[in-house]
Amino acid sequence: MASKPRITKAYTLGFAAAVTMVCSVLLASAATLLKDRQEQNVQLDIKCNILSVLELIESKDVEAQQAFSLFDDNIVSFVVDLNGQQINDRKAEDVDPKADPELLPVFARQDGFELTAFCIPIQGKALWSTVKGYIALENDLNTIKGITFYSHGETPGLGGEIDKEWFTTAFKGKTILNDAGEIVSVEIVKGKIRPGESNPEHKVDGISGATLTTKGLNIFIKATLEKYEPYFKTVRGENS
Amino acid sequence: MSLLSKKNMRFLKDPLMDNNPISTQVLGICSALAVTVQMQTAIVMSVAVVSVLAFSNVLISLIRNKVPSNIRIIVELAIIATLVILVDQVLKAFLYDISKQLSVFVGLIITNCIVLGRAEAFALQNKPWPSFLDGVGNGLGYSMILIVVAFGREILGSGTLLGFQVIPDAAYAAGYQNMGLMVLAPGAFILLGLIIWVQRTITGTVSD
Amino acid sequence: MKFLERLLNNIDKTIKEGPFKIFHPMFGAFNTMLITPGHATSTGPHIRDSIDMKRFMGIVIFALVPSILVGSYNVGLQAGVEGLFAAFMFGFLKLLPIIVVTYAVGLGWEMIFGHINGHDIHEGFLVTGILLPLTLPPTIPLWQVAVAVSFGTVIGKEVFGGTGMNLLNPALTARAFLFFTYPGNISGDSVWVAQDGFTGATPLAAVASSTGSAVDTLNAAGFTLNKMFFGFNPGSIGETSTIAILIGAVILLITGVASWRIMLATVVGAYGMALIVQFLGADLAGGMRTLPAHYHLVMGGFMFGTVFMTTDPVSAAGTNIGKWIYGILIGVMVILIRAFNPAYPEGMMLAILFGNVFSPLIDHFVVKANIKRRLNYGK
Amino acid sequence: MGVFKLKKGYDIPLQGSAVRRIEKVLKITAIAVQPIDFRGMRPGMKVEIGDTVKRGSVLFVDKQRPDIVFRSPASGTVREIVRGERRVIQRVIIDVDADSSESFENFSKAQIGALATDQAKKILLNSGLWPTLRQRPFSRIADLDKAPKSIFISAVDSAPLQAETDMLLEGREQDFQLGIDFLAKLTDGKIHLSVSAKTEAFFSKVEGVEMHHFSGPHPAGNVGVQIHHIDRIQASDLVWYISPRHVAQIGNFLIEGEYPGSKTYALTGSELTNRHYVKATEGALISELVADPISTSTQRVISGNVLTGRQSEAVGFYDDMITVIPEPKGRRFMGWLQLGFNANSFWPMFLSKLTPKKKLAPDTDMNGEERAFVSTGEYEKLVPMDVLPVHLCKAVLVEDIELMEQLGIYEVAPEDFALCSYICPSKIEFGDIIEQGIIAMEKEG
Repeated sequence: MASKPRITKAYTLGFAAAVTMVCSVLLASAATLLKDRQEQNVQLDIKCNILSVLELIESKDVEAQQAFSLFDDNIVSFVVDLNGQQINDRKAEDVDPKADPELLPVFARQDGFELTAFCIPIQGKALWSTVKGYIALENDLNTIKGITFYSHGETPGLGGEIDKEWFTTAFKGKTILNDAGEIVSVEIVKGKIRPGESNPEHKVDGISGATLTTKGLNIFIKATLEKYEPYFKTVRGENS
Repeated sequence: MSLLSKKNMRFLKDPLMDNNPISTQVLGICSALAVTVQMQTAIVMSVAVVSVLAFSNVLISLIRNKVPSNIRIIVELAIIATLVILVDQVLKAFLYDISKQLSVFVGLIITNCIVLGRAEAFALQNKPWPSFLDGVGNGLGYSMILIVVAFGREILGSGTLLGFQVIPDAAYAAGYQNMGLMVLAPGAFILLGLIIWVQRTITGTVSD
Repeated sequence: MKFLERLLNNIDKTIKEGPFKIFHPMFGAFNTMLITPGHATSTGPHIRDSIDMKRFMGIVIFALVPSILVGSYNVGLQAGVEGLFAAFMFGFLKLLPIIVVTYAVGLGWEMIFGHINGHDIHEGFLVTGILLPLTLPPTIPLWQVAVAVSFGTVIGKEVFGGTGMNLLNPALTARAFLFFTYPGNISGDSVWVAQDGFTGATPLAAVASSTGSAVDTLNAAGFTLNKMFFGFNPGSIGETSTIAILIGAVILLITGVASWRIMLATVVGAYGMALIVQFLGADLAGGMRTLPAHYHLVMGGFMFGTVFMTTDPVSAAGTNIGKWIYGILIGVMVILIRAFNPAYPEGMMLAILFGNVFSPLIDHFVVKANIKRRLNYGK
Repeated sequence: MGVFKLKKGYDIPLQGSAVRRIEKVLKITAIAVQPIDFRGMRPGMKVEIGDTVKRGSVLFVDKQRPDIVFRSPASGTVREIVRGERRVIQRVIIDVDADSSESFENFSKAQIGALATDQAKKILLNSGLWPTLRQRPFSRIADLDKAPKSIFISAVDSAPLQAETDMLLEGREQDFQLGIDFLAKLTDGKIHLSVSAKTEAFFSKVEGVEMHHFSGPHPAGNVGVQIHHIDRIQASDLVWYISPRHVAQIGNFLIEGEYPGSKTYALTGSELTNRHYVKATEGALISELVADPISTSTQRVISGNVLTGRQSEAVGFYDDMITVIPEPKGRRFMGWLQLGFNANSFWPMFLSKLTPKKKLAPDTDMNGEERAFVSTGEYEKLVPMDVLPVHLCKAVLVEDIELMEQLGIYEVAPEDFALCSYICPSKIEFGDIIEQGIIAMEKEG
């Protein structure tokens, strides 16, 4: 049995210093050693979401290597401003929409030399929480290719249904422009689309009991699309 | 004295039933509510808590005769916090999806009363090996409840277990629905309450 | 009569022991319902009031009859059934299975716990078993009703130690369970009309999701004050018809079963709060905050909750002053939930459960005040 | 002098009040003196079977306080000493024969006026009439060594079918005044006499008391209710109370120098056809007082009133009425569904409420079974005191001594809660619970 050390001020200070030292060294080395892997995980998560909404992968469970190479081979990313001008000194992955609301990241799918689809991040307030997701458009920048919501805190069973496949697949093929070429976005209706409802191409079946969540989605999807519209216009001009 | 003597085994077994930290002492229920929507997160959380508890107990037991008592608590906290942050870092590096779902709750192991409670109540007075067993025992007691609650919540709330669908599609086709309440925090409260009710009915103990 | 008495006594003896023991609580309830227990007093008071719990609860059920009748008719009406009787029968046949399931499942649990704790089935369930179905939409799947009743009886009541010890109203506990567990079947627009493919929003939901003037929204949807007062709009089976509920209220108040203090306090609390919200909300954009105060009283489950749920003597405050505070608290809460919580336009259920939780505390303070007054006497 | 108009309470409309006529019962062959009339008292017997006793002979004493003696109200031979559970003595039965009396010192009005407190106390103890004085808290025989704050006398007849005080005291104004003069010697405080509109005239000339007027439904006549309104009991307070009839008995004893063994009773209850007052020996057997034939299998014979009385063969020490009501005739088909033209009920749930003046003849059926407590708020309407009956009872049930004290257990007696038990749909025995609380308080000291 070790005898109890005599407790002096110096001993106490020394002991505290020693414990602090040991802990800091441990933490610092762990952080350094694991840093790469952690960053890679964060990137992988973002990239898998983008890949899946652009239909390059079927599910989000893919090997990291595969995802990264798919992303590098097939996706070009860039940042545009509110006037549709490309900004060269920023990387799309690093843009924080909160900090820089006038920087708009774009992830485009490249098949050969063609940009065949465009993916943009969407986020906004719904009923309880901020919903985050991506929306992808075909290269006509009118037809929706896919939509995904990866983070939200809506009521399970009601608003929470927005991340379910039955809901997101309903967006596919809907268009965001009216005949005059103006942005009308898509509207999630209350309940089901009734037969004979006007402009069904802009409407999506709603979620029963989640009127307020979907109202939030309607608002921020449209707002986001409107922000990108100057850029989309230039692309549509090039394509046509 | 052998390492797994009767006395030592008691340190391991007691906290499982008779003196369970959650259901008998009602400690650490905050995280029990948050991480039990799915079995997977509950299991990972359990492993995290068991390892933090076991190693913090061992480390604190090792220095129990060296540590000046006036800075005792802060030293214990420093050790626990270091261990928790290590666990958090490892999860972020190797189990990113789950660490995202566990979010702040791994960090909150630091404030889980069970950990500091065992350090104060046990590790400071006992040798490293019994402290280790006590840590593992309490961690397992906590884990047991966590996993039982998660089992109920996942199967009732999502119809799955460890992510695999166990309620057949035929049931859904016949009109069965998942219980949305089980995905919400009150679902955990209710299951926890039932567990405590049943356990206390069996053991017949009512603590104040 | 003697024959019946002998017969029942014999059955009682046979069933008390042996394999059918578990049915004894159930039989006991039937036995005393059929003929009175007939026990004589042993000490003073040598005479007792003719009232018993069966009569007490029977009166509540009697007071629910108008709501059952009008509610059933309205279910038929909303589904587009023509004719007074046809519409009533249509609705009644929707309601009946819900009631049957509620009673069957609930009495099953009561029987099990009666067996464990050694008492007869208590009369309280007779009321719970009819209150719950009336707070549900006509399209509710029966298996969900069964799950909810199990929850309401076991978690809402037996966990607390059984009838009389429960903190929360068991019928409302069951409804809240359904509301949070299977929200798709008890909220939204498609559940209120018992006809596939047809939808109809409740007036409250219509107002909650509108941004314009609430009255305009209601008028546009065809919900006039009159219509809502008589109860010809989508909603839970028993809650739509304010007039039918008020007839029940009169029965409860005349017979003294329910506390007029609670009812009045709830209405005063809600009306007052609604006036404040309306006053403050006049310049806010639209929705619930522009709804005139008296509209709140006829919309949604407010009146049904006020008359039949807040007044449940077990879960309400027990002291007279406590009843005022309890009622006002519920009234204020229901308007706050309706006006400021976008997700649950129907605030009554949550407001009452909230009141239930606080009633022991309210009573505690009233008792403390009594103690203080007693100590200060003569000073 | 105070006027108290009480609103809370309830008068059960019962058939069977006694007509105002007193008859003398000539033939009393036996009497019973019942130690169980005195709550909490354990008797020490002073006679054996076969002993002959005179009117005024000591039968037994209080074992704990042997100064308190109990005397025989008639002369005769001890026939039987009836013991109940655990050999507790329940009754002493005496065969009555020709009257002969022990003699005591007698006093004139002037002599009474000149008595010192200690003298007065000794005289009363020796007389065998000390047990007529009871005390609150706890409603038991008054303590010997502690002077009361004041003495309360209730001459308000509010209990169901209650014997009317002026009939019981007919022609005894002088005895009553002497009794008051004597009681004044026992306390430095006031003597409070409560009267109702009906009894006011009889007591109009009484001197030396503070007179109070009470009106309102039962339990306005309960002395506990009156104490609460006149001079509330607070911590460590002690008050005495005594019935007007006993005051007159004390006065009679002092002037005659003999134990006053005769007493007036009211014969009431729907089962009796001859309902009037009788003058007979204290402790007389009920069967000898009542002219009607009585069958205890179909009729309930109660010494006292229907709310607080006790099933008994003889009239109790503190009781001055007999109530005979029917026992239940069997189980009734769907009893809870009856329309109830003849249902006795406080609740407006029966059609009998439409004829509130109609007198009813209820039997002793419980009309239900015990159920969980439901706080309907009606109990509060029956207790005209600033006391929360439901919460007080709950405090007793959880054995929270401090809370019971705070909620007023010292001020109440089981009789004050009899109406709560009467109206309770859950058939809860409020009186028993209060009694349990009082016993717990006594043990606590």
